Amino acid sequence: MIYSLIAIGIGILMLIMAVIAILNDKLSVAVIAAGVVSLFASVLFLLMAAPDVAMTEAAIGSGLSTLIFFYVLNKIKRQNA
Amino acid sequence: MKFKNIFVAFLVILLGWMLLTWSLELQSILLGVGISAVLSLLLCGSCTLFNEINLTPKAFAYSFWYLIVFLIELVKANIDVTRRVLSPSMPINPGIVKVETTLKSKMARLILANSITLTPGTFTIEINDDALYVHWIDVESDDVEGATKAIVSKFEKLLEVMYG
Amino acid sequence: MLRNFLIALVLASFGFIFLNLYNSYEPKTELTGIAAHYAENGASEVGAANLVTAVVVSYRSFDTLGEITILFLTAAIISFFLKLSNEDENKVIIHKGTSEILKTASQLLIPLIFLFGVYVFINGHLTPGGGFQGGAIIASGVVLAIMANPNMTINHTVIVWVESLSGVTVVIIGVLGIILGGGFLDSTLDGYGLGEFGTVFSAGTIPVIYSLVGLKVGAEISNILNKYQKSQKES
Amino acid sequence: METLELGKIGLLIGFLLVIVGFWGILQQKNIIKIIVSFTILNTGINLVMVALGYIKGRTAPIIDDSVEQLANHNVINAIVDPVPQALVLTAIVIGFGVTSLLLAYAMKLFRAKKTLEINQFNDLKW
Amino acid sequence: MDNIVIYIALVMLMVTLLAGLIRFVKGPSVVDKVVGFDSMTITSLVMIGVIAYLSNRAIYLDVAVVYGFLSFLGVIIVAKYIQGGL
Amino acid sequence: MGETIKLIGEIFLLIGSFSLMTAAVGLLRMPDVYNRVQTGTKASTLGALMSFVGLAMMSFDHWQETNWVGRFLVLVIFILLTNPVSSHVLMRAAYAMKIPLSKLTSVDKLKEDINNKVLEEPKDE
Repeated sequence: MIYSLIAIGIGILMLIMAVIAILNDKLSVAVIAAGVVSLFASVLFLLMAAPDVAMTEAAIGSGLSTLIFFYVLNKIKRQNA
Repeated sequence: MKFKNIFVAFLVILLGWMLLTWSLELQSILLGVGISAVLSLLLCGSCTLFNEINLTPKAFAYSFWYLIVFLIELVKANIDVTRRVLSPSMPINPGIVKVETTLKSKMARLILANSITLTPGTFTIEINDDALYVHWIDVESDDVEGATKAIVSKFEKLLEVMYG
Repeated sequence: MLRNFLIALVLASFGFIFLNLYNSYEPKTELTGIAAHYAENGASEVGAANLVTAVVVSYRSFDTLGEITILFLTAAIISFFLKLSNEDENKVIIHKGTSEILKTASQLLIPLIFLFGVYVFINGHLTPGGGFQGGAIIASGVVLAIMANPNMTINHTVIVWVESLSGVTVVIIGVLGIILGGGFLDSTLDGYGLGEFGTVFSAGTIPVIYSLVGLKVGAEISNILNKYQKSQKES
Repeated sequence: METLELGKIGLLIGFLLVIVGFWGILQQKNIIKIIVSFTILNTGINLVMVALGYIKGRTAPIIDDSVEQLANHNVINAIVDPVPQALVLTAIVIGFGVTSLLLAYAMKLFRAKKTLEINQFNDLKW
Repeated sequence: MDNIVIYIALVMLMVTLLAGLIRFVKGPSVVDKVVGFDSMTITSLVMIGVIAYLSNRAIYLDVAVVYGFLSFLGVIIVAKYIQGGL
Repeated sequence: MGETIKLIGEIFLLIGSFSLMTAAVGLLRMPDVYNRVQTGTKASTLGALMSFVGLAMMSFDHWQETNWVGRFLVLVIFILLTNPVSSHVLMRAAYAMKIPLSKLTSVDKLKEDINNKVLEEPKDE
């Protein structure tokens, strides 16, 4: 019961973040929002009794993917300037 | 000097391993010693982090004292922030002031900057040679001496003993 | 206009399918089939406390072998794509904004991060985590080092050697499984024993394989990130 | 309280994330935004798969003292399904590989045309 | 009602998450958005601790350490991107 | 004994989450980004710290079985090390981006010394 309430709260936050990621014009904000979606997904995985998956999502899905996105954005910014 | 660096790093890593595994079985400790030795030789061969640390009992006692002072300041910081945030008029008077430090050791400067960041109303923005630029939420004195006395001095005299 | 209408149509049909799936979903109450077998016999057959690790490294270790091959291929393709010309290679770009505090803190943090990564993959059969997570944490430690000193160069030879050696060793252990155990990549070797359940040295060859996988994944991801970081030099 | 079951909530959030990701892929015209939408879709599918393996009131498939207390030494009644978790573990790592490949392509494309708008890449259009 | 204290704490954590979200949506500059992001991750770190306590599994806390480190790294990456030093 | 420790732990948890909420209110009310980072970091660091200490005390009954204390200690040390550093880097980036200080600001010594190559040349986003 208490788990379900936490899951509903986090799920609503995730959906709002996903919509921001798609609708926002600034690329950097979109990438950060996608990273937040992944981070909250890892809390949900933990709620659903999957700590291994939660750890992988936090480390790979959120952290390293966001890093690569920022490398590409930085490159684009540098070439535009 | 290099040996001291590696030795202190070895102790720190071994302590981390013991905290993580929390077991006193022989094989776990042996594995931890092996991993700590490899990591400290590999990563701390060239680092200068623990150069100036003092390995005397006095310094050890002072670090405990420092921890207590720091925790008290942390709680004070929190009460201060709560008061400012929750009062309707928000009594803030922010500004960026310059303070000076005499510390040379890198580790001591890191600890000093982090302590300033976590104590009431002050926040390190930039550190450059012996000058620290501090964002102060309620500026009491904007000249260098007064600000140094108010922000830095209580930590500095302890850190000077710990890092010679 | 027509495009928006088509998009709405596609999304509505997907929504309809998902709604049907959601409505007809009956939550499980029991473990069935192969999952029940793994849950019942995993601890005695493989000796790993973490059943996910048992599935990944022992029951389905071919998948893992394929997975690290895919990562290796990805690293190879990316280094082919982002290859620099000779004049770009020697270019120096100015990196702004590294404060002294970040440099010092990274020197303090990196050994601790590496230690945590090693802890995660050595204890992969007891606690959550394993080779992939540990490797990713080690790669993040490398990233922190790059963030603190942007002009640092990673020694490419070391990465290649670590990667190849750990890959070859995994395959050799797999072949040992044919000779001493029940088949390729069998983690329970005869004469090696399963060890006492719940201690670090248990579960046959699982800790060894997962440590090697961790080193290999760490090297591969560091390689990918290194390529991306170097590609900033390209004009 | 049938509707408030955790497995169903996870499934619903996963499906909604998949739809949002699809919407982004179809509607956006910037390549980077499409890749961002792809990662969101990926997360949604992983959520669906893990939610399918969840069983109410059970704990993670890692056997230690607390699990054995929970089901008086009968592990099969205390843990959730480990197989979908193992599959998702693989899926996340491969998703990272795919994302990095896509981004490498995007970088190359940007270098070729100095733009990220997908309408400009019409060389192969007939 | 298993534990009233946990409920109150969870409500406060949810309020904090919501405030971080509002700062993320509203924030005029990117730095404001990152501050909101930082606040949200620290709050969910505490939430992972609460979940571990509720499930009575200490091993969930390993996930919290990874989570904390990766959010720290994320903030540093964005800050360096803003300054153009990546 | 166990009950008392558990009660103290619950009080700690409540204080911690209240501090986090204070940080959130500060995040919403403060006038410019520097003050937001200030209140946000300080209150959330202490909040997370106190919550973890409280949770460690609340799990007192299970200390024999698994390692609660060590893992909570690792978390606390980790937060104490990383949180000030990340917010310092963030604040520095904000200053380099030339986000204006609020009108309430009385003194800005850094601006006077900026020619002194203190911050590198700022670049807009």
